[in-house]
Amino acid sequence: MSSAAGTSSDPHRLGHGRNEDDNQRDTTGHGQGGPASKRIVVGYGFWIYLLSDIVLFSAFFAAYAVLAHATAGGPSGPQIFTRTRVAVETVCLLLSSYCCGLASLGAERRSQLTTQLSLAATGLLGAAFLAIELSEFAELMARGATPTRSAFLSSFFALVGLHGLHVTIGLLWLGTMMAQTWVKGFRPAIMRRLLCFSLFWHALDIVWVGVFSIVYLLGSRA
Amino acid sequence: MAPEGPIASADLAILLNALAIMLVIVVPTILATLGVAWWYRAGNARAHYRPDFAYSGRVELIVWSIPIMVILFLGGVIWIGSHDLDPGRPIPSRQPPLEVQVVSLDWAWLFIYPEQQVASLNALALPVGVPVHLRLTSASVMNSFFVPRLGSQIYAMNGMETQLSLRADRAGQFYGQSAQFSGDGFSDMHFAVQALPGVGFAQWVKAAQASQSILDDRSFADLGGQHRPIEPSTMRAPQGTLFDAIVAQHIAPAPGPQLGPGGRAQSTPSSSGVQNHAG
Amino acid sequence: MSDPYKKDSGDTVPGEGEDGAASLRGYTLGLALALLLTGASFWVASTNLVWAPSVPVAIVVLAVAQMGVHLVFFLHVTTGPDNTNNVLALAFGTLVVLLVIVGSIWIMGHLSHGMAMDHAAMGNMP
Amino acid sequence: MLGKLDWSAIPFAQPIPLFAAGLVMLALLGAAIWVTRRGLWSYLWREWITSVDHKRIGIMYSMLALLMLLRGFIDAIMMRSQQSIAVHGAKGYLPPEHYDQIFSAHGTIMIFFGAMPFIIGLMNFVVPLQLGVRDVAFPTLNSVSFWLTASGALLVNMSLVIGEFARTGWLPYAPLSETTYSPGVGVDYYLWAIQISGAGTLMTGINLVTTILKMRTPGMSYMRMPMFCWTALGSNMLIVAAFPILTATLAMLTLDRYLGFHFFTNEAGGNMMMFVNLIWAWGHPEVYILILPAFGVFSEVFSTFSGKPLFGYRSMVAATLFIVVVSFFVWLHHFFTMGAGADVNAFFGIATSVIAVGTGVKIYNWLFTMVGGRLRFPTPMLWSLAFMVTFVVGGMTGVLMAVPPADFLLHNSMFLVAHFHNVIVGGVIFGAFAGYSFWFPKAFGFQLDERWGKRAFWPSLIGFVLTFGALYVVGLEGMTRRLQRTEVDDWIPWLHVALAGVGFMMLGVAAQAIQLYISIRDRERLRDLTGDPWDGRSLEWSTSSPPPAFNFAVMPDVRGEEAYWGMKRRAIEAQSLGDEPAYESIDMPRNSPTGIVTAFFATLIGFALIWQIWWLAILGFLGTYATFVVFAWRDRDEISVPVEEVTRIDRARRAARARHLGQNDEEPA
Repeated sequence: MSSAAGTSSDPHRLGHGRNEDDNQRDTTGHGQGGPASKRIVVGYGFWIYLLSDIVLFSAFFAAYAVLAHATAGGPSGPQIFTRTRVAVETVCLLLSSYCCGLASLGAERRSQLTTQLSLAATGLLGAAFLAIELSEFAELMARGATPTRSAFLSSFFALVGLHGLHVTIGLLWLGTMMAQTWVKGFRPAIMRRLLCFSLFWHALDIVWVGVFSIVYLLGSRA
Repeated sequence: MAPEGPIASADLAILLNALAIMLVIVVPTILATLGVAWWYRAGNARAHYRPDFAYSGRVELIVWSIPIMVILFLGGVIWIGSHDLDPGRPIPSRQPPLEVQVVSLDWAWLFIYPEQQVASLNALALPVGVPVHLRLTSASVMNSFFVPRLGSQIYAMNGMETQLSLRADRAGQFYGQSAQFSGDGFSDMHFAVQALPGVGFAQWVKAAQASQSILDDRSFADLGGQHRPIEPSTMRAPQGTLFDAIVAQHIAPAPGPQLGPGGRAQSTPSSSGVQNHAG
Repeated sequence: MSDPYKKDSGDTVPGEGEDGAASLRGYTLGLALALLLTGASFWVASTNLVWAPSVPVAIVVLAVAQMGVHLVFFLHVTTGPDNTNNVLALAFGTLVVLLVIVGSIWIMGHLSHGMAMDHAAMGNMP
Repeated sequence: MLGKLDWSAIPFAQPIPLFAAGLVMLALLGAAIWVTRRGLWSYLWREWITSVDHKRIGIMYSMLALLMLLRGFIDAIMMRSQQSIAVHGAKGYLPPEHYDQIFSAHGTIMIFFGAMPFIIGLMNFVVPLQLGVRDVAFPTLNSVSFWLTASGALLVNMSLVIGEFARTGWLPYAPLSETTYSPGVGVDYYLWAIQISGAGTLMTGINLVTTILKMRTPGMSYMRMPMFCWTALGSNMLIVAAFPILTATLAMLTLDRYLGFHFFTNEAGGNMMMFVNLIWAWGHPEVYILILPAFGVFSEVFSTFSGKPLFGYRSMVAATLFIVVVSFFVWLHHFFTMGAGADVNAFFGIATSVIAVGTGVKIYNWLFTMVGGRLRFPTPMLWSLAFMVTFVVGGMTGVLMAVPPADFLLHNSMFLVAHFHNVIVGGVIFGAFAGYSFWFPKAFGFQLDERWGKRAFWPSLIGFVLTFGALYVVGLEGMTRRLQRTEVDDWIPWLHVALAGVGFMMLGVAAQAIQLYISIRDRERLRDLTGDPWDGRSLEWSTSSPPPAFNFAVMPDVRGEEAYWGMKRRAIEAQSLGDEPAYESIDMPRNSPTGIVTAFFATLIGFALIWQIWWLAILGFLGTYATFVVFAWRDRDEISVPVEEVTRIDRARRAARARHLGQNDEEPA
């Protein structure tokens, strides 16, 4: 049905891709054979969500970068950041992520025990991270370095707090999911949620790498 | 759209040039759209139906190159224009520029002439032919200083200072206003610009220097609240540091309105109560 | 729609790599690398052995490397031909993130530069 | 107990909002009575409110949009009349306190609750049909998205009678929107309404991106997707990448307002330009979020009614993706006048005009789609042609303002107002109406009355040209936007012309309403029996009108571009529909009240936070969490449509097609 003009004058296939044989499906294989499986659809959708979440963080990073020197005569980064604490926090989070990976492996083997234990360890390490962060916040506020003191502190508390909020929500999700896995077993929907949770938890690590590098390490230099 | 100074003329010339360049493309496109739609109507037996005409390399080339050419040229205009007409750039002139400090208030404009040690409220007097160097800030929310017939506008922001160079080439009275919405009294933030010949300007300064009222920290504090409308007036301003104090936020920004009943913000009406407008 | 384990050939999700990337070995290796890079970052930040002006660059590079490690070993985003969609999405996301951060810094830096403000006065504002 | 809320929140002294609210209450009450008497509550609950069917959700989005467009239009009438009256020292009938709320509400409602739901509704309805699949990737999430948008719309409208709306413009520039200068609840209404509906929009973006990338019928490769799917993909990619920036910016403003943070305040080192910077980093992509799907609609309409494939399809795809990427490089052109240096201004000015290349390519491709065609001019085609003619002007004025020195004269003027209405109304709204009249028969099984469609079109077009033509002129004369009254004599005649234009548009709006009424009344006459009333080219026309819940009895097998056009051709050549496929039972997602329950709690949270009723907010959060747990706990999330029913429904469709095929050799089946 394509005229001769339609193809011969279109060597670079800029017009319509007429005369395509069925086997000449040129693009990547995704969805070519019909809708992807539900696991892939869910995983991909969640991946897109994570990217949007990282964009959310990027706005807070941008605000921090712009306002980092607007201390308004209040305390500055080098005066308030302690590296040891951040190092401990980071190790907690990394180990937590590792446990989360173990949980995925356990779930793949359908082992209730491994999965639950690994998830519990994930949660405990996450909670430890959160506890350290909260103690840091409390200490700063006691010293008068409150978020209302200066734009720098506002952006600091908001950025780090936003990450903390994500961890908190992750813990809530984790608890709920552990109960669910216990009650419902490893049915497909649960497996998909475990996949999403592990993606979420690992992505929080990536954000944290940005936080400790830009906020704490760069910010604690004079 | 009747420019009265070099900046406005240049802004307008660039605007009209860009418009003309694009009209050369836009008008034929509109005509072609209507013409094609009319000619290929289903009822026209003379039109040739080509149901497979979906690609042509030549057409595709034209389709991409026309916009690219226009934009290449406009890109050059943008680059040069942005640099030449950068608001802070001084206007070349043998005469030294007149310094004016501009402060936007809730809701009025305060103009301070540091060299002449006078100030005016909602009225800007300028000497004809002399470049004016404006430094702008806000004692409250953001505003945009704009005198359409003199050209470029620029924001006035608290804690920051922007700069603008303008010149009036003819004597006359022009309309000036804020171009950035700034609250309930926004519509009152217009002011008269008087471009005066050299002698006239000197007289204006002299009259202002003889004014009864005086601008200092205390009288400025009175201006800080929300007022509307404010009549134009002039005053003496012997204290030369007010503007810098506002920029450095040594003077606290305006307090804003009070919270009224029912969760509604309530601005306090004018203290002067005069209905007169500067326009 | 209800056939969760029907593998669509040539299509993966982040988080489940091909041929067992999600193995205990993979996670352990990832953890080791992440700890190593974290340690390096903290060390660079606190040592005097590195030429001071280059420290921020080093920290940023190490951070990027560690993010890459996380992506590959924990999120299993690999560059295989069947992973194009995941990586394209990631690339678009990264582009936007960079634009927002770098663009803001550039614009706002330029703004305060153009203002010719007294930065010392700003910093010590009451 | 009730935070800041007390009886004084209701503006008993102000007749306009009170009267309007009373009218709305009466209308709602009337509707409720009508539904009760017809016994329709359970039908509504089963088939619409808890429906997760993308078609139903799309229709509900569009209905919400139509309602909100009407609300926003009433605001526009008030603004235009106020500006026409309040001259020569007259004060008009709207004091500043009220007028400022009206223009803020007008912009907010038109963009977030008029234009956005309209295009999201169209995408929701059309994209899965065009891709040949049965639903979007996450049907229940889709329902949540819609109800959250509705929740945001409800909050904005609630502000009419309880408290006040923002008086800061549709983007609440700091520091005017900070507590110091806006101590009322108006900005809080804005913040929570936009945050809640924004969350819904983000979910839609995720949903549709996943749908388009991962859920296509066999054979539907990227280069075979209809243009509308491509533009929908672009638009949703932008939603996913840009809406988080909006969320973040408004969250920062919220922190400033509620907890005394200093992101954008005058005090303590806050930087108001950071707000402007961030909000436009979202705001400019937002423009393309709106316009891209409209471009898709026009592509479908031009191709269908020219009887030709879209010209330069690949080049259109390239232009779309080009726009998606470049739209993130241009946001500074919204604040050239802030005093950044010439390099910054020049860079963003050039980037902005570069976008026009992508748009220009599209315009010419549409033009060449018509060349060599056999054009028909039903209502969708009229809207599309009007778009092409007016949009080039809007695009031109846009590029004009991308030239910084020109922008120094035009920024924030009525010229700017005219420009963005020129592109938003002439692009998005015309596109939405083109799509509305194009796909209406697909959605409801009967066509819209053509006569009244044309009667709606012409006055709308005339009114549009008059209003915004006049605003262009008055903007060139130096009039800025958002003036509650004016003092300059030269402007007055043009303000009157603009008002006259609004009068014409009112005629258009009335004609739209009449069209809908007449079409429903005469639906038997307007019935679409074949499912393909326009001689369409993409898959949505291959199913019946309205489509069955599962859209397609068997997944279509796509063997080329313009999937349905190819099928039709083959059927006509063979003079038969081909063999009956082997039917199977179909699993469809089950209805779920998750959406409306979530939205109920979201509204509660929003309202509680606006009035600082903390216990209610906590209650709302607990409720939301409980809703998710209940949803996650359910055991059956799909229902099966038995094979008999699938067979019955599809046989009826095939019979209608076969009849049509036999009747007319020329007209395809």
